[in-house]
Order: sequence, then C-alpha cells, then structure tokens
Amino acid sequence: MANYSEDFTPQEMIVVAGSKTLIDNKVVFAGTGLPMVAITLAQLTHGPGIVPVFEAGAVGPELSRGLPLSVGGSRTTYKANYLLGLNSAFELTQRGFCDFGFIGGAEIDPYGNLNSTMMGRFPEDYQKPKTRLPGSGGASDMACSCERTIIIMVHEPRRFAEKISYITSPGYLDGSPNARWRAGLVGQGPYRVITTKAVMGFDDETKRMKLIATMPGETVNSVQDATGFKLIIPDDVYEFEPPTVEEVRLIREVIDPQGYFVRKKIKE
Amino acid sequence: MANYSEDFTPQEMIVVAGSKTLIDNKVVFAGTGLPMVAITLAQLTHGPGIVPVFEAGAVGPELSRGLPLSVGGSRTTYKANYLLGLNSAFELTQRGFCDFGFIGGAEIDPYGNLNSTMMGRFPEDYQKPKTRLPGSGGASDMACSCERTIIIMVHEPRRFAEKISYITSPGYLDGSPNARWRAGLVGQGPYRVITTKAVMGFDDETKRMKLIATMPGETVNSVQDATGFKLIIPDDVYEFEPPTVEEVRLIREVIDPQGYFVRKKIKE
Amino acid sequence: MIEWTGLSPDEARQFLANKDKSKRDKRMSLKEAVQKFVKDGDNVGVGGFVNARQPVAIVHEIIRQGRKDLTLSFASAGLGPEYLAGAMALDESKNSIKRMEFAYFAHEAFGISPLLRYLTENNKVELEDWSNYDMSARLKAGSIGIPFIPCRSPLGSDMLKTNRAKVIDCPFTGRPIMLLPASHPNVAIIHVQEADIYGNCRTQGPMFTCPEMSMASAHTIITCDRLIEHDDMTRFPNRVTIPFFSVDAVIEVPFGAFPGNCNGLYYFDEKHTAEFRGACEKLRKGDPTPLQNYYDTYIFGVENTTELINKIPLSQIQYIQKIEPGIRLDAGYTVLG
Amino acid sequence: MIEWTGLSPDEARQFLANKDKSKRDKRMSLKEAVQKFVKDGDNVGVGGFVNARQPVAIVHEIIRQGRKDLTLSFASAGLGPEYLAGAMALDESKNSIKRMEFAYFAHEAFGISPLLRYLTENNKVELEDWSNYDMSARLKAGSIGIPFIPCRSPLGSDMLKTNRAKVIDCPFTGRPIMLLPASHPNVAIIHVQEADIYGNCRTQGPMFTCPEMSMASAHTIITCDRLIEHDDMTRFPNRVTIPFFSVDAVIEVPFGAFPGNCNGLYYFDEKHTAEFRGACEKLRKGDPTPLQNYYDTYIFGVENTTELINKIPLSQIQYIQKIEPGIRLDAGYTVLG
Repeated sequence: MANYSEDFTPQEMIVVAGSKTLIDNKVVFAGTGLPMVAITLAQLTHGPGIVPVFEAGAVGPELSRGLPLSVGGSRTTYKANYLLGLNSAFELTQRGFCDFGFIGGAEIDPYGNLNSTMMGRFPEDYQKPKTRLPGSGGASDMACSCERTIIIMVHEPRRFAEKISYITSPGYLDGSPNARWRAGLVGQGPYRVITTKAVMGFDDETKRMKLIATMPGETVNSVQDATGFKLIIPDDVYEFEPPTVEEVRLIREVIDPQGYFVRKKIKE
Repeated sequence: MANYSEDFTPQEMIVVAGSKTLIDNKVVFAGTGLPMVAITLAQLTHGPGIVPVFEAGAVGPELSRGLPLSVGGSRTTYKANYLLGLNSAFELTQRGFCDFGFIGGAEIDPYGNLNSTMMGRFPEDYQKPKTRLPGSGGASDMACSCERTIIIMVHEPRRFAEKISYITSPGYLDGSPNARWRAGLVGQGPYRVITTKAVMGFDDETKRMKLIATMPGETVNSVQDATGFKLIIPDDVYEFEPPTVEEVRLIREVIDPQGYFVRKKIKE
Repeated sequence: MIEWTGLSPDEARQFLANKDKSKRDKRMSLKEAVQKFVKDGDNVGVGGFVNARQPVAIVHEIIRQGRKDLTLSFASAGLGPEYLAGAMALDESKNSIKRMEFAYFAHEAFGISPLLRYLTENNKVELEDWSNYDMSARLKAGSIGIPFIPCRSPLGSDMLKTNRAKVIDCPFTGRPIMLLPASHPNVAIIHVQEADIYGNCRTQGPMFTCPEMSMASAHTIITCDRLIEHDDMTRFPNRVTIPFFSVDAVIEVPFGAFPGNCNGLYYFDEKHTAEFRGACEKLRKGDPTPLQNYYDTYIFGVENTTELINKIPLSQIQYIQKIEPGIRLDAGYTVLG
Repeated sequence: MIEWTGLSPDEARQFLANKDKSKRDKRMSLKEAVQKFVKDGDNVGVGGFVNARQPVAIVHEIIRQGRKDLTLSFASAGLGPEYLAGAMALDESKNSIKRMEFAYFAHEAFGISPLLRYLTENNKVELEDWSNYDMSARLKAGSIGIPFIPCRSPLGSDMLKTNRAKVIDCPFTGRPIMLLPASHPNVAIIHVQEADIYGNCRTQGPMFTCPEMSMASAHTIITCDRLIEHDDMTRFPNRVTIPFFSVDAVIEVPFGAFPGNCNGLYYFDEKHTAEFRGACEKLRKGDPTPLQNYYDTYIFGVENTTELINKIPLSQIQYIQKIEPGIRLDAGYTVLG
C-alpha cells in the first residue's frame, strides 16, 4: 500500500493530480506555473518520456536545471530537441504535434471556457474593466489547438460561473453539438479540470462539466457547494488518492524548493 | 580612354551590360546562370557593396569560392550574412528587402512578361506542350516582388513576340495603367532588358519596350529586325560601350574559367 | 477596410523599398538611436518575452528622453511595458502609452503587473487583446510582406469581438478560419546576445518573436551584450537570426536586458525585479514615492546601463551569471565565432 | 471546394493527432523504411533543391522496389524526379509518376531535364505549375496547420489559370491577394548532413524547404550522411532544423545525396551527373540502351548506396570532397556537437 502524505497542501494535491493525468510519451504544451511543476513531477515518476513544449520556443528540454520561472526562461532550454520561437511552438501545436495543453485561468464556465482577460461587464467595460487580468498569453492558443486540454483551477464558487466575464480560452463554447468544429477549431477541447477540490471531466453529450473524483477530505456536496453552477454528478464518483510522501518530497525538495509556484503554507 | 576588348562574345557583352546596370550597395536577387556571372563581375568592379540574395536561402555571401553552379549550391553560402531556406529568401523579397531581381526567360512580350514554362498553345496544350521548358523556378517570384527586375535574353525574333505562349513571370501585364498594382503586385516591374543585341527599357506611359542602346556592331534596324514586335525607338538611342579587356579577362579567367554559363565560342 | 496602427502593409512595403539597405557600420550611441528612430505616437514593437531578453536599456533611454502616445506591440512582456507604464504613472506629460496590442502583460513567477491594472482600471490606455500566437503571427505576416495570415486560434473567443481579426469561410475547405491583419510597428526595440557592426544578430536560446518583429518594422534598434567581429558572425551563417539589412542601429550594452534573463549570460535578478515591482504595486495602491525613488535612482539618476549596473552589488551580478543555465555564450563566442 | 492531393488539411491534422509522437529509436534499413512509408499512389515530397541535398539514395530504393502513380511535390529539383522519370521511361509497369506539383525541373548549369520533356511532350504526367515560393509556401502552410497562405506571386501570371490557387480581395486592404492551398504529402523524403537516432536533424547550408516539407507530411524518411549522438545534437538546440517527432525513419547513408551537392561534405559530381543526364537525353531521342545500362549498373545492380559509391573511382569521390566550399562539417561535428 502506498505511503500517503498527511500534510500536503491543496496546491500540492493539484500538482500530483495533474501529474497523474499525464500519459508517458505524450507531447505536453506547458502553461506557466503549476503545469510546469506537474509535468516535472510526471517526468520524475511515471512519465520520463513526456515531451514538454514551451511557447517561447523550447521543445523537449530536460527540466533538470531548476524549475522554470518563465516559459521563456533559460531553464526551459537545457538539452532541448528543438528551439526556435513563439511562432514555431504554436505552429507545431496548430499542426497537431501537441497531444495535451496544460493551462490555468481565473474563471471557468460549465463548458470549460476560461477567462484570463478581465472581470467586469463585457463588452461595455472592456476598456475600463473592474479587474484587469494579465491576458491570454498562449493559453487560448493551447486551448484551441492542442489535441486535448487539461485545466488547473482554484476551486471557488465565483471562479466556477455559469457565465464568465470573457471567454479567453475556448472550451466547448455553448456546448452545442460540434460547436468547436463549427467554430473552425482543430483540437478536441477540455479533457480534465483539476482543482483544489476535485477532478472533473465533461459529459460526452451535453459537454457540461461533470464530477469524476473528489479530492481527499472533500465530498460531492462540498465540491458542488464550491461550484457556481450545477455539476453533473455520475454514480461512479470516487475519492482521488492523496499524494504519497515521495510525491510531496519531490515537489518540496526537488522541483520547487523555493516555493515559486507551490506555496509553502498549508492552507490557502 | 578605356582599353576595349576586340574579341568579346555576345554572352560576355550581356554579362558586362548586366553588371553595369547594377548599382553599388543594392540588394540583388540572383537568378541562375548569367545573372550570377554579372553580379560577380559587378562586385569585382564598381559594386563591391552589392548584396546578392539566392533563392535557396543565402543572403550576402562572398562569391569568392568559384562561380555557383546552382542558386542552391555550396558556393552561394560562403560567409553569407543570413542563411535559411526558400521561404525566407522569398519572404524577404515580398517584404521589400530586394532592390533588384535579375532573371532570364525563353520568350518575352512588349510589356516585359516572360515565359519559361512551355511553348505551344495555352491552355489547350498545357498538359502536352510542343516544347516543355523547366518552369518558373523563382523567376516569377522575383519578377513579382523584387522592387525592379532586370531581364537577360537571347535576342531572336521568335523570342521577342507580341504574344508569348505562357506568362510565367509578370512584367507590365497588358500595359494598362497601374496593371501591376491592380493585379495585387508589390514590385515596380521590369527595369531593363539586356540582350545580345541591345539594352532596352519600357515607356513610362504605354509600358511597351523601348530601345535604349544598341550593342557594338548592331544598329537600330538590326535590333528591330531581330525583334518580333515593334520597339519604341526614341531619339537618344546610343551605342553601348564594348567590354574592356579587363572585364573580359575577369569573366574568362576569374569568374567562369570553365565556361559553365559564358560559353567559350565567339558566336552562338 | 481596417484602421492600421504603425504602417499599413502597402506603406511598409513602400518604406522598405525606398530604404538604404546597404551593409554599413550602424554603431551609434543609444541616445542617438532613440532620438533618431523613436518618435512620439510611434507603434513600438517590444522584443523579448515576459522578462527574458526584454529591451530594458532601450526602454530606459526612451523614458529619459520622454516619448508620448506610444502604441506598444508585443506578445507577452513584463519589464518593458512596466517601466514605460511606471514613467507614465509618474509623469504623464513626459511619457505615455496610448494603446497596447498584446497577449499578456505580467511577470509570471514574479507576479502580475501592478501597472497594467493601474492603466486599464483607470482607462488610461486603449486595449486590443490577442493571443501570443496571434501577435507572433501578425508580426510574422508583417515580416514576410503579406497583409494577413490565417490562424485557428482563438476562434470562438471573445477576443474576436474587440480586435481587428476577421473570420471567413476558408475557400478551400469551407470551414471557418480567422485572418489576422499584419503588424508593422514603426520601430522594433530588441536586445540580443551578439551582433556585428552591420546589425547581423546571433541570438541563442528561444528566439521569441524578435526576428519577425525586426523584419516587420520600419526601423530596428538592436542592443547586444557583445559586439562581435563580422567574420565571426559569417563563419556560421545558419546562426544569424536577424540579417543586417533589417537593422538601423547597433549598440553594445552589456546587461541591456537586466534585471531580466539573457540566455547564456545571466538569469533573472529576482531581487531587483521584486524591488521594482513592489514600488509599482505601491503606486497602484496610491503611494508613488517608492516608484519615484526607484526611477530617480536607476533611470533618471544614471546616464546609461553601465551606470545602472554599477549601482547593483557585484555579488548580485555574479550570482545571476552563476545560476544562468543556458549554454555558455563563451562557447558561442570563442569557439563558434 | 478543391480536390486535395496527398492529405487535406483536416485529414493531415487528424492523422498527426493520432500518431505516436514519442521520442524513440527510429533507425531501420532504407529498404524497410521505403516498404513501410512509401505506397503506390502517394504524394511524395522531394527534399533538397535542384541537385543539392536531393534524396538520391531514397529515390534509388523506391525505384528498386517499384512504386506506381506517384504525385511528386517539390519547388525545384533535378536528380530526384529525373531518376524516377528514368525508371518510368524504362518500365512504366514498375515505376510511374502520375502527377507533378512543382516550379522547376532541370539541372541549372548541367542542363535542362531531358525526361521532363519526354514525360510532358508525350503527355505521360499531369502537371500543376507553381513558382518556387508558391511550393515552399504551400508546404509551409501545411507545416503550420493552416489550410492556405496568402502570397503575392505570381499574381498576373498564367499559372493561376491551371493551378488551384485562388485570388481574393484582401479583406483588410481591399487589394487582390492570392491564396495558396496547403500541401500535405503522404511522405517526405529528405537527405540531411546529420541526424540522431530519434530523428532530430541538424542541417547546414541552405535549408531549402526541407523542414516545412517534413512537418507538412504524414510521414518523413530521413537519410543522413552521419548519425550523431543525441547529446551532441541537443547541446545546440538552436541548430536542430527538424524535430524528432516529425520523423518516422532515420537511416545513415553516407553519400546519400550523390551525385548532388551536400553542403560541408561534397560538391556536385559533374562527371557522373553528365553521364546520367546524357543517357536520359539519349532515351528522349529514342535510344533507351544507355539509360538501361546506367540503371542496371548503378541502381538495379546494387543493393544500396554503399555499393553504388564503390563503383565510383575513389579519386572522383576525393575530388568532390576537396572542392566542396561549405563550412567543413568536421567543425560542426567535433566542435559543435
């Protein structure tokens, strides 16, 4: 039986769940922050053959020179297999070379559409938003053109909204049949949403978010309560296994010892 | 007074005239064959600052390792200032980096349109031409997007035709006002046509070919007789000066000693 | 058809066709380069990516001289626009950003951009949101002389409601496809590791969108950590990333991307970045004094980057050199060139 | 909308999305690679440019195995299509070209292509003429996953009357612009100087359209003059020109581009090229015997390129190595990697 950790943080749980969602030998386009931590953890555990792609240009580097602080920083370039620039990285994705994209956002709706642009009324207040967020970066490009998308989110009711302020990164759009195909998109869309409270997927037919597993300590009800829209709750929801002691050690001691992306405090 | 050569060949005359047409410090996109010889001669005489561009990718190489036998061969790459591939070379041109394009063709019409694709009826016999030529290569791209084009031709009546079999490389199209602009082209079009018998330009208004100078030994009449359409003959036609002994020596001994492009025989 | 910022495709072609593209010595002082090539009202392409190879030295000189009504074009950036926004926040009559065409303005691991919030939430700039690929592809279209380029992202997003992209049915497949208008900034400001006196650049690590940005723009100012011999440059023509005829000014500025990362030479200076960003955050919250002090010390109080670097403890400079994991440029310098 | 040759953009995306893109040892024999990845009826992308880095070894193996109804896609080529056309002229029941999408088929300084004339003037192939930039840009569009790319040349030419390009009014400028449909060959055949066992390629000299062709195609076969250590390859990631996940088979074939030019390794073998081209010209004029003898000696009479090279006088091989002016690959090999 696995030796489970007893003092992991919600962020560490996200990282471990994200890592487990990744499949060995797949090409994974890495958004900045927790996705980079999860990919590195996967490479150190079950996925040594994962090929990370960074939007600034690096393909398939060894992530052994320290956690990248930026998807364009030097730590993404060590022993890379290919290294040009932003156009080349996104072109590879648009062509179909990237199996998974791994991104975050500030708000998400039931169809997996993400907002990382602004909070407030759109379009009325676009030029003077209530809160301005950093913007798409490459997240919307990954959401559009990676074959599947894995989304990492903080799980709060205001962040899980039936209607989000702004669609930055397309999920299943309005959820209508073939909505992505009809919009001209090439990737298949969101695969998993991994949060501090749950792992979710999407209903094949309605494309609405459905619960797959609750994080340790959470229940179906506590997850639903933290979600601003009605989740589909299938019969086979299970509890996600906690991180092992070794996984937590790798995160804390090997991957992000300075706590750049995985904060040190136990609870947020 | 210049020390003129007395045994130059018509091809050598073309090369020298082509060389003299080039201006120092300009970027010149070089078609294969005689244009490469003329550019090298210009670099060795009045134009050391000419920047040659070769369609396979090389920009600004030193042409000191022997005459290139191909615009994609290694001799185009020595000390190049930039060296990617075909797309990059043509993209530079389309953007506006190339002042002159230097090309040839099998047939030309009064508006400087060139054929290097096929002889015979078009479109009826396109799939089974009377004579098939090698095809555009990059000539049509240079004719379209270099700021100006210099054309090198053998001067025979059948090659100078009111109507050519196929327009491979656009000149002034039908000669109507702004025909190139209206077609969507960006370059200004043909600047000079340099042949075994004459140097020609184009009338500002009608865009038809006009005689500028006759080659040594030729007359206005002998040029018109060798031309399958009516040339505009202005009052100020002059005789082009013959190659100097030194120019001929450079071609024969330094640039193309094996006679790859400048054949050795005195008359064609 | 659409309103172009910077140059329209036809203007950009015309401008370049008439430009002197000769191979000549382009060294000048950074002061002179900014005087000559950065004007009030310009669309300025900001090279680098987030905080890597940001053209910090050039931005500081622009701030010292003062430029108004700039449009900034970039995919993702942090330090460059933050410094300009800070100058604007301190004295709008001297420096100002009028508009931004961009995908991301923040500092990744070092936090969000306080001044993006300050500028936008107070409606001080015009915004046009794009994705990283969009901005990169727009500059690529500009660099290759086509008026637009097709792109599949972000089809379906709200960005299409506010930016100038158009969606058409593809005439070959019948499916919707987005067309991005080319971008032709008036001037690109770019920092690289190595350049020669003619402007040929040898960049290592990620290229970001620097080559496209230079070739798309009417003018390009290059700062480089090291000026190298032309013969060293052309010994490896395949490694030249920006050709000389795309460049107008070359200035050797060691640490020209500080406190950002410059692949092979120095890693992020987290400490200095935090000092600057912290001052920006205080301004956003109402206290401009720390930011004014920062500018007085590091920008207005110095003539150039050399004087700025002299104010950083040597141990800190040694540290960011030591932890830089990119391939040592010494190899690229001594062996390659 | 239009008839696609090779894969349509949506088929090409689907195919690649489902493909195993893992980093694995892709070495196999050339025989096996051609058996696996080149099928009758395929659209074959021919790498190289005119007679430089033509994939001669791969073409010879295709001829030995026999493939029918091929569509050839290339910008400018000489040796590659000439060898295939010769095999077709000698025995159409074993090898045949059905269609060519191309810009130029000849040998520059070494003369025109006798067999282009033979094939076309006897109406034995379907032709689609493009310019060099068109074919390069079509493959680029394919490699970057867009269904078409705008291009300004050759607007106004007769090529537009027979090929599948479309001219529209630009929705941003109002001026006419040409749209080129993407090209997605079934298989790209490419020779490079150096590759590793995973398929990463380091090409020097002109890139031609090789990277785009590989990334646009469903499959890629790479022959390389030298297989190098993976660690040597990734020591200089900026020099990798084709990434491993775009490649299906890697075969070390020294002199795989002979008698053509391979930058840094060997220059054109004019003598051998003239021997081959002379035999082609004789076939065109009615005498197939010299060409049959040539094929019997150098293609059907050998198992592989090693055996072919053994039939060339050593002095001739030494000569083409000696006169090659490209940067010596030894520098790239020992020092760079």
